[in-house]
Amino acid sequence: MDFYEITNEPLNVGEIARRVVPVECGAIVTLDGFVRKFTKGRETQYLVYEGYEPMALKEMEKLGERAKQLFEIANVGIVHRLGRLEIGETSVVISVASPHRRAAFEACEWLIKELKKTVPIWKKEVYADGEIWVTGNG
Amino acid sequence: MDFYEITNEPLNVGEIARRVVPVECGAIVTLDGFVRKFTKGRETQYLVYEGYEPMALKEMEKLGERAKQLFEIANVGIVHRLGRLEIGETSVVISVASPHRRAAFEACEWLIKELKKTVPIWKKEVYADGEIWVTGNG
Amino acid sequence: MNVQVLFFGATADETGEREIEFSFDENISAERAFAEIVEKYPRLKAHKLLFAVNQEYADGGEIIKNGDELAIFTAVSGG
Amino acid sequence: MNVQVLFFGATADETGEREIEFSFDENISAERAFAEIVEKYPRLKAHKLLFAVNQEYADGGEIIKNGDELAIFTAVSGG
Repeated sequence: MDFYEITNEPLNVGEIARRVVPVECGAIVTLDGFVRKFTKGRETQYLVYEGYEPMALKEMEKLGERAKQLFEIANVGIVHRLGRLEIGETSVVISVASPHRRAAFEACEWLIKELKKTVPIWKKEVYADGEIWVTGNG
Repeated sequence: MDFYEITNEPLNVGEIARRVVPVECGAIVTLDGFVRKFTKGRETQYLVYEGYEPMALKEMEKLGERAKQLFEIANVGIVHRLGRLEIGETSVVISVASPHRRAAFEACEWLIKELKKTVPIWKKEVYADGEIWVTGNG
Repeated sequence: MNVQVLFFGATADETGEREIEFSFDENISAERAFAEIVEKYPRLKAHKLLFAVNQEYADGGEIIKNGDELAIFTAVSGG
Repeated sequence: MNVQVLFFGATADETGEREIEFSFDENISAERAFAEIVEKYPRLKAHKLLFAVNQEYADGGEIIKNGDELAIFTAVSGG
Protein backbone atom coordinates (compact mmCIF):
# COMPACT_ATOMS: atom_id res chain seq x y z
CA MET A 1 0.00 0.00 0.00
CA ASP A 2 1.18 3.46 -0.88
CA PHE A 3 0.09 6.30 1.36
CA TYR A 4 0.55 10.04 1.65
CA GLU A 5 -0.61 11.71 4.82
CA ILE A 6 -0.39 14.89 6.80
CA THR A 7 -1.12 14.83 10.49
CA ASN A 8 -0.86 16.90 13.63
CA GLU A 9 -0.22 13.82 15.75
CA PRO A 10 3.16 12.32 16.76
CA LEU A 11 4.63 9.94 14.18
CA ASN A 12 5.44 6.30 14.93
CA VAL A 13 8.31 5.48 12.60
CA GLY A 14 8.14 1.70 12.90
CA GLU A 15 4.40 1.56 12.40
CA ILE A 16 4.65 3.73 9.29
CA ALA A 17 7.49 1.67 7.85
CA ARG A 18 5.61 -1.61 8.20
CA ARG A 19 2.62 -0.36 6.24
CA VAL A 20 4.63 -0.32 3.00
CA VAL A 21 5.53 -4.02 3.15
CA PRO A 22 4.27 -6.32 0.39
CA VAL A 23 5.00 -10.04 0.73
CA GLU A 24 7.50 -10.13 -2.12
CA CYS A 25 9.71 -7.48 -0.58
CA GLY A 26 12.81 -7.93 1.52
CA ALA A 27 13.85 -4.48 2.64
CA ILE A 28 12.39 -1.21 3.80
CA VAL A 29 14.48 1.91 3.92
CA THR A 30 13.10 4.64 6.12
CA LEU A 31 14.11 8.22 6.56
CA ASP A 32 13.14 9.77 9.85
CA GLY A 33 13.64 13.53 9.83
CA PHE A 34 13.41 15.28 13.15
CA VAL A 35 13.83 18.50 15.00
CA ARG A 36 17.43 19.43 15.65
CA LYS A 37 18.43 21.26 18.79
CA PHE A 38 21.03 23.33 16.99
CA THR A 39 20.82 24.97 13.58
CA LYS A 40 24.05 26.63 12.50
CA GLY A 41 25.09 26.93 16.13
CA ARG A 42 21.87 28.59 17.26
CA GLU A 43 19.71 26.79 19.78
CA THR A 44 16.18 26.05 18.60
CA GLN A 45 13.47 25.91 21.26
CA TYR A 46 10.85 24.30 19.06
CA LEU A 47 9.53 24.32 15.50
CA VAL A 48 6.20 25.03 13.90
CA TYR A 49 5.36 23.38 10.59
CA GLU A 50 2.63 24.82 8.42
CA GLY A 51 1.36 23.27 5.22
CA TYR A 52 -0.90 23.98 2.27
CA GLU A 53 -2.50 20.64 2.99
CA PRO A 54 -4.43 19.65 -0.14
CA MET A 55 -1.62 20.77 -2.43
CA ALA A 56 1.02 19.16 -0.20
CA LEU A 57 -0.81 15.82 -0.42
CA LYS A 58 -1.03 16.11 -4.20
CA GLU A 59 2.67 16.90 -4.47
CA MET A 60 3.59 14.02 -2.15
CA GLU A 61 1.56 11.64 -4.26
CA LYS A 62 3.21 12.93 -7.45
CA LEU A 63 6.61 12.27 -5.89
CA GLY A 64 5.61 8.73 -4.95
CA GLU A 65 4.35 7.99 -8.46
CA ARG A 66 7.49 9.46 -10.01
CA ALA A 67 9.71 7.43 -7.67
CA LYS A 68 7.95 4.25 -8.75
CA GLN A 69 8.72 5.11 -12.37
CA LEU A 70 12.36 5.95 -11.66
CA PHE A 71 13.28 3.14 -9.26
CA GLU A 72 12.40 -0.53 -8.95
CA ILE A 73 10.42 -0.21 -5.79
CA ALA A 74 7.15 -1.67 -4.65
CA ASN A 75 5.59 0.79 -2.25
CA VAL A 76 6.11 4.26 -0.88
CA GLY A 77 4.77 5.85 2.28
CA ILE A 78 5.22 9.51 3.17
CA VAL A 79 3.81 11.06 6.33
CA HIS A 80 4.52 14.65 7.34
CA ARG A 81 3.59 16.15 10.66
CA LEU A 82 2.42 19.75 11.06
CA GLY A 83 2.00 22.02 14.07
CA ARG A 84 4.36 22.58 16.99
CA LEU A 85 7.18 20.05 17.29
CA GLU A 86 9.56 19.77 20.20
CA ILE A 87 13.28 18.96 19.89
CA GLY A 88 13.79 15.35 18.83
CA GLU A 89 10.27 14.80 17.56
CA THR A 90 9.87 13.31 14.11
CA SER A 91 8.65 15.73 11.45
CA VAL A 92 8.64 13.44 8.42
CA VAL A 93 8.85 9.74 7.71
CA ILE A 94 9.50 8.37 4.24
CA SER A 95 9.46 4.59 3.87
CA VAL A 96 10.23 2.68 0.70
CA ALA A 97 9.86 -1.08 0.30
CA SER A 98 11.56 -2.98 -2.46
CA PRO A 99 12.74 -6.48 -3.30
CA HIS A 100 16.32 -5.18 -3.60
CA ARG A 101 17.59 -2.74 -1.05
CA ARG A 102 19.68 -0.67 -3.48
CA ALA A 103 16.58 0.73 -5.16
CA ALA A 104 14.97 1.44 -1.79
CA PHE A 105 17.98 3.47 -0.62
CA GLU A 106 18.09 5.44 -3.87
CA ALA A 107 14.35 6.11 -3.96
CA CYS A 108 14.16 7.14 -0.31
CA GLU A 109 17.03 9.60 -0.71
CA TRP A 110 15.51 10.99 -3.92
CA LEU A 111 12.11 11.40 -2.23
CA ILE A 112 13.34 13.44 0.73
CA LYS A 113 15.44 15.65 -1.56
CA GLU A 114 12.44 16.33 -3.83
CA LEU A 115 10.01 16.73 -0.93
CA LYS A 116 12.15 19.56 0.41
CA LYS A 117 11.95 21.27 -2.99
CA THR A 118 8.33 20.84 -4.04
CA VAL A 119 5.93 19.96 -1.21
CA PRO A 120 4.31 23.16 0.14
CA ILE A 121 5.17 22.89 3.81
CA TRP A 122 7.10 25.53 5.77
CA LYS A 123 9.11 25.39 8.94
CA LYS A 124 9.37 28.15 11.52
CA GLU A 125 12.30 27.95 13.91
CA VAL A 126 11.63 29.48 17.30
CA TYR A 127 14.61 30.69 19.33
CA ALA A 128 14.81 32.25 22.77
CA ASP A 129 15.13 35.69 21.13
CA GLY A 130 12.93 35.43 18.05
CA GLU A 131 11.58 33.25 15.29
CA ILE A 132 12.09 32.84 11.58
CA TRP A 133 10.29 31.15 8.70
CA VAL A 134 12.91 29.02 7.01
CA THR A 135 13.14 29.52 3.27
CA GLY A 136 14.07 26.51 1.16
CA ASN A 137 16.50 26.51 -1.71
CA GLY A 138 13.72 26.46 -4.26
CA MET B 1 24.58 6.14 21.66
CA ASP B 2 25.91 3.35 19.49
CA PHE B 3 24.63 -0.13 20.16
CA TYR B 4 25.05 -3.62 18.79
CA GLU B 5 22.63 -6.27 19.95
CA ILE B 6 21.38 -9.74 19.22
CA THR B 7 18.01 -10.79 20.51
CA ASN B 8 15.41 -13.51 20.22
CA GLU B 9 12.60 -11.01 20.73
CA PRO B 10 10.59 -9.15 18.06
CA LEU B 11 12.22 -5.93 16.87
CA ASN B 12 10.55 -2.52 17.18
CA VAL B 13 11.98 -0.52 14.28
CA GLY B 14 10.92 2.91 15.48
CA GLU B 15 12.17 2.37 19.01
CA ILE B 16 15.55 1.20 17.70
CA ALA B 17 15.86 4.13 15.31
CA ARG B 18 15.23 6.71 18.01
CA ARG B 19 18.02 5.39 20.23
CA VAL B 20 20.68 6.64 17.80
CA VAL B 21 19.56 10.28 17.94
CA PRO B 22 21.96 12.88 19.27
CA VAL B 23 20.71 16.46 19.65
CA GLU B 24 22.87 17.83 16.84
CA CYS B 25 21.49 15.41 14.27
CA GLY B 26 18.71 15.96 11.78
CA ALA B 27 18.14 12.63 10.06
CA ILE B 28 18.06 8.94 10.76
CA VAL B 29 18.17 6.43 7.97
CA THR B 30 16.96 2.98 8.92
CA LEU B 31 17.09 -0.29 7.09
CA ASP B 32 14.50 -2.81 8.13
CA GLY B 33 15.23 -6.24 6.68
CA PHE B 34 12.48 -8.81 6.96
CA VAL B 35 11.33 -12.23 6.00
CA ARG B 36 10.16 -12.49 2.42
CA LYS B 37 7.36 -14.82 1.47
CA PHE B 38 8.98 -15.75 -1.83
CA THR B 39 12.62 -16.44 -2.57
CA LYS B 40 13.35 -17.01 -6.24
CA GLY B 41 9.74 -18.03 -6.74
CA ARG B 42 9.72 -20.58 -3.94
CA GLU B 43 7.36 -20.02 -1.04
CA THR B 44 9.05 -19.77 2.34
CA GLN B 45 7.06 -20.93 5.39
CA TYR B 46 9.36 -19.40 7.95
CA LEU B 47 13.02 -18.77 8.66
CA VAL B 48 15.41 -19.73 11.41
CA TYR B 49 18.38 -17.48 12.14
CA GLU B 50 21.34 -18.84 14.04
CA GLY B 51 24.34 -16.82 15.15
CA TYR B 52 27.78 -17.21 16.67
CA GLU B 53 26.70 -14.60 19.15
CA PRO B 54 29.88 -13.27 20.78
CA MET B 55 31.70 -13.12 17.45
CA ALA B 56 28.67 -11.62 15.69
CA LEU B 57 28.55 -8.81 18.27
CA LYS B 58 32.27 -8.15 17.83
CA GLU B 59 31.91 -8.02 14.05
CA MET B 60 28.88 -5.73 14.28
CA GLU B 61 30.81 -3.37 16.51
CA LYS B 62 33.78 -3.40 14.11
CA LEU B 63 31.43 -2.44 11.28
CA GLY B 64 29.98 0.42 13.28
CA GLU B 65 33.43 1.76 14.15
CA ARG B 66 34.56 1.45 10.55
CA ALA B 67 31.42 3.22 9.30
CA LYS B 68 32.14 6.13 11.64
CA GLN B 69 35.63 6.42 10.12
CA LEU B 70 34.35 6.21 6.54
CA PHE B 71 31.26 8.44 6.77
CA GLU B 72 30.36 11.63 8.61
CA ILE B 73 27.83 10.07 10.91
CA ALA B 74 27.12 10.47 14.59
CA ASN B 75 25.70 7.17 15.79
CA VAL B 76 25.03 3.66 14.61
CA GLY B 77 22.65 1.06 15.95
CA ILE B 78 22.49 -2.52 14.72
CA VAL B 79 20.11 -5.11 16.15
CA HIS B 80 19.78 -8.59 14.69
CA ARG B 81 17.14 -11.07 15.71
CA LEU B 82 17.79 -14.83 15.95
CA GLY B 83 15.49 -17.84 16.21
CA ARG B 84 12.35 -18.62 14.27
CA LEU B 85 10.89 -15.70 12.29
CA GLU B 86 7.56 -15.70 10.53
CA ILE B 87 6.89 -14.05 7.16
CA GLY B 88 7.00 -10.27 7.45
CA GLU B 89 8.84 -10.19 10.77
CA THR B 90 11.90 -7.96 10.99
CA SER B 91 15.22 -9.79 11.11
CA VAL B 92 17.60 -6.87 11.24
CA VAL B 93 17.44 -3.14 11.89
CA ILE B 94 20.30 -0.80 11.10
CA SER B 95 19.86 2.84 12.06
CA VAL B 96 22.30 5.62 11.33
CA ALA B 97 21.96 9.17 12.60
CA SER B 98 23.84 12.06 11.06
CA PRO B 99 23.64 15.82 10.72
CA HIS B 100 23.44 15.45 6.92
CA ARG B 101 21.26 12.77 5.45
CA ARG B 102 23.58 11.90 2.54
CA ALA B 103 26.14 10.35 4.90
CA ALA B 104 23.41 8.46 6.76
CA PHE B 105 22.10 6.89 3.54
CA GLU B 106 25.59 5.91 2.43
CA ALA B 107 26.60 4.49 5.79
CA CYS B 108 23.37 2.53 6.25
CA GLU B 109 23.70 0.93 2.84
CA TRP B 110 27.37 0.13 3.43
CA LEU B 111 26.57 -1.42 6.83
CA ILE B 112 23.92 -3.84 5.56
CA LYS B 113 26.15 -4.89 2.66
CA GLU B 114 29.09 -5.58 4.99
CA LEU B 115 26.94 -7.23 7.65
CA LYS B 116 25.83 -9.77 5.08
CA LYS B 117 29.47 -10.55 4.31
CA THR B 118 31.13 -10.63 7.70
CA VAL B 119 28.78 -11.06 10.66
CA PRO B 120 28.51 -14.77 11.59
CA ILE B 121 24.77 -15.29 11.39
CA TRP B 122 23.07 -17.86 9.18
CA LYS B 123 19.59 -18.13 7.78
CA LYS B 124 17.69 -21.37 7.22
CA GLU B 125 14.75 -21.16 4.83
CA VAL B 126 12.00 -23.64 5.59
CA TYR B 127 9.68 -24.67 2.75
CA ALA B 128 6.70 -27.01 2.69
CA ASP B 129 8.97 -29.73 1.26
CA GLY B 130 12.28 -29.15 2.96
CA GLU B 131 14.72 -26.66 4.35
CA ILE B 132 18.07 -25.19 3.40
CA TRP B 133 20.81 -23.24 5.11
CA VAL B 134 21.42 -20.24 2.91
CA THR B 135 25.04 -19.68 1.99
CA GLY B 136 26.19 -16.11 1.56
CA ASN B 137 28.42 -14.83 -1.19
CA GLY B 138 31.42 -14.66 1.12
CA MET C 1 -14.97 37.48 -11.16
CA ASN C 2 -13.77 36.44 -7.71
CA VAL C 3 -11.03 34.11 -6.58
CA GLN C 4 -9.67 32.99 -3.24
CA VAL C 5 -6.06 33.83 -2.48
CA LEU C 6 -4.18 31.88 0.21
CA PHE C 7 -1.00 32.86 2.05
CA PHE C 8 1.22 30.63 4.17
CA GLY C 9 4.14 31.08 6.54
CA ALA C 10 6.18 34.15 5.64
CA THR C 11 3.61 35.44 3.11
CA ALA C 12 0.83 35.17 5.70
CA ASP C 13 2.99 37.18 8.12
CA GLU C 14 3.77 39.85 5.49
CA THR C 15 0.15 40.33 4.39
CA GLY C 16 -1.43 39.75 7.77
CA GLU C 17 -3.87 37.49 5.94
CA ARG C 18 -4.23 33.77 5.50
CA GLU C 19 -7.09 33.84 3.00
CA ILE C 20 -8.68 36.71 1.06
CA GLU C 21 -11.13 37.19 -1.77
CA PHE C 22 -9.81 39.08 -4.78
CA SER C 23 -11.61 40.40 -7.89
CA PHE C 24 -10.19 40.31 -11.39
CA ASP C 25 -11.32 41.09 -14.91
CA GLU C 26 -12.34 38.06 -16.95
CA ASN C 27 -9.63 36.15 -18.88
CA ILE C 28 -6.74 37.44 -16.80
CA SER C 29 -3.57 35.34 -16.90
CA ALA C 30 -2.03 33.92 -13.72
CA GLU C 31 1.03 36.08 -14.25
CA ARG C 32 -1.03 39.29 -14.31
CA ALA C 33 -3.29 38.14 -11.49
CA PHE C 34 -0.39 37.43 -9.16
CA ALA C 35 1.25 40.75 -10.12
CA GLU C 36 -1.91 42.56 -9.04
CA ILE C 37 -2.00 40.78 -5.72
CA VAL C 38 1.66 41.56 -5.05
CA GLU C 39 1.01 45.22 -5.86
CA LYS C 40 -1.64 45.26 -3.17
CA TYR C 41 0.77 43.71 -0.64
CA PRO C 42 4.14 45.22 -1.62
CA ARG C 43 5.92 43.70 1.38
CA LEU C 44 5.69 40.42 -0.50
CA LYS C 45 8.31 41.80 -2.89
CA ALA C 46 10.97 41.22 -0.26
CA HIS C 47 10.61 37.50 -0.92
CA LYS C 48 11.25 35.10 -3.75
CA LEU C 49 7.68 33.94 -4.32
CA LEU C 50 6.09 30.78 -5.64
CA PHE C 51 2.59 30.73 -7.09
CA ALA C 52 -0.07 28.05 -7.34
CA VAL C 53 -3.43 27.91 -9.11
CA ASN C 54 -5.90 25.30 -7.91
CA GLN C 55 -3.24 23.51 -5.88
CA GLU C 56 -0.78 23.15 -8.76
CA TYR C 57 2.38 25.18 -9.32
CA ALA C 58 1.57 27.89 -11.86
CA ASP C 59 3.72 28.75 -14.87
CA GLY C 60 1.98 32.08 -15.34
CA GLY C 61 0.16 31.27 -18.55
CA GLU C 62 -2.95 29.83 -16.91
CA ILE C 63 -6.19 31.72 -17.47
CA ILE C 64 -7.82 32.45 -14.13
CA LYS C 65 -11.49 31.48 -13.82
CA ASN C 66 -14.15 32.52 -11.38
CA GLY C 67 -13.84 30.57 -8.13
CA ASP C 68 -10.22 29.53 -8.66
CA GLU C 69 -7.96 29.02 -5.64
CA LEU C 70 -4.68 30.95 -5.88
CA ALA C 71 -1.81 30.70 -3.42
CA ILE C 72 1.36 32.71 -2.86
CA PHE C 73 4.18 31.38 -0.73
CA THR C 74 7.95 31.32 -0.30
CA ALA C 75 10.31 28.44 -1.19
CA VAL C 76 9.14 25.41 0.75
CA SER C 77 11.07 24.18 3.80
CA GLY C 78 9.39 21.00 4.96
CA GLY C 79 11.11 17.73 5.80
CA MET D 1 46.52 -29.43 24.52
CA ASN D 2 42.76 -29.06 24.18
CA VAL D 3 40.59 -26.59 22.33
CA GLN D 4 36.87 -26.13 21.84
CA VAL D 5 35.54 -26.33 18.29
CA LEU D 6 32.17 -24.80 17.43
CA PHE D 7 29.94 -25.53 14.42
CA PHE D 8 26.96 -23.50 13.21
CA GLY D 9 24.18 -23.92 10.68
CA ALA D 10 25.27 -26.16 7.81
CA THR D 11 28.51 -27.25 9.52
CA ALA D 12 26.58 -28.25 12.64
CA ASP D 13 24.25 -30.32 10.44
CA GLU D 14 27.16 -31.98 8.60
CA THR D 15 29.08 -32.90 11.74
CA GLY D 16 26.09 -33.63 13.94
CA GLU D 17 27.85 -31.51 16.55
CA ARG D 18 27.57 -27.96 17.79
CA GLU D 19 30.56 -27.97 20.12
CA ILE D 20 33.37 -30.51 20.60
CA GLU D 21 36.69 -30.77 22.37
CA PHE D 22 39.69 -31.46 20.18
CA SER D 23 43.31 -32.28 21.08
CA PHE D 24 46.34 -30.98 19.21
CA ASP D 25 50.11 -31.03 19.54
CA GLU D 26 51.62 -27.87 20.97
CA ASN D 27 52.43 -24.99 18.60
CA ILE D 28 50.14 -26.12 15.83
CA SER D 29 49.09 -23.45 13.32
CA ALA D 30 45.43 -22.60 12.73
CA GLU D 31 45.76 -23.85 9.16
CA ARG D 32 46.93 -27.30 10.27
CA ALA D 33 44.47 -27.45 13.16
CA PHE D 34 41.47 -26.76 10.94
CA ALA D 35 42.77 -29.28 8.37
CA GLU D 36 42.82 -31.96 11.07
CA ILE D 37 39.27 -31.16 12.14
CA VAL D 38 38.02 -31.26 8.56
CA GLU D 39 39.75 -34.66 8.08
CA LYS D 40 37.74 -35.98 11.02
CA TYR D 41 34.47 -34.64 9.51
CA PRO D 42 35.03 -35.11 5.77
CA ARG D 43 31.47 -34.08 4.91
CA LEU D 44 32.58 -30.53 5.69
CA LYS D 45 34.62 -30.65 2.48
CA ALA D 46 31.42 -30.21 0.49
CA HIS D 47 31.31 -26.62 1.70
CA LYS D 48 33.35 -23.49 1.26
CA LEU D 49 34.41 -23.02 4.88
CA LEU D 50 35.31 -20.04 7.01
CA PHE D 51 37.42 -20.35 10.14
CA ALA D 52 37.65 -18.34 13.34
CA VAL D 53 40.02 -18.45 16.30
CA ASN D 54 38.82 -16.86 19.52
CA GLN D 55 35.94 -15.13 17.74
CA GLU D 56 38.09 -13.51 15.08
CA TYR D 57 38.39 -14.59 11.45
CA ALA D 58 41.56 -16.66 11.13
CA ASP D 59 44.18 -16.20 8.41
CA GLY D 60 45.72 -19.60 9.12
CA GLY D 61 48.99 -18.39 10.57
CA GLU D 62 47.75 -18.14 14.16
CA ILE D 63 49.41 -20.46 16.68
CA ILE D 64 46.74 -22.37 18.57
CA LYS D 65 46.99 -22.31 22.35
CA ASN D 66 45.45 -24.50 25.02
CA GLY D 67 41.87 -23.43 25.72
CA ASP D 68 41.38 -21.56 22.43
CA GLU D 69 37.92 -21.38 20.86
CA LEU D 70 37.87 -22.44 17.22
CA ALA D 71 34.86 -22.25 14.92
CA ILE D 72 34.08 -23.60 11.46
CA PHE D 73 31.16 -22.29 9.43
CA THR D 74 29.94 -21.54 5.93
CA ALA D 75 29.66 -18.11 4.30
CA VAL D 76 27.40 -16.02 6.48
CA SER D 77 23.82 -15.25 5.45
CA GLY D 78 22.39 -12.91 8.05
CA GLY D 79 20.53 -9.70 7.38
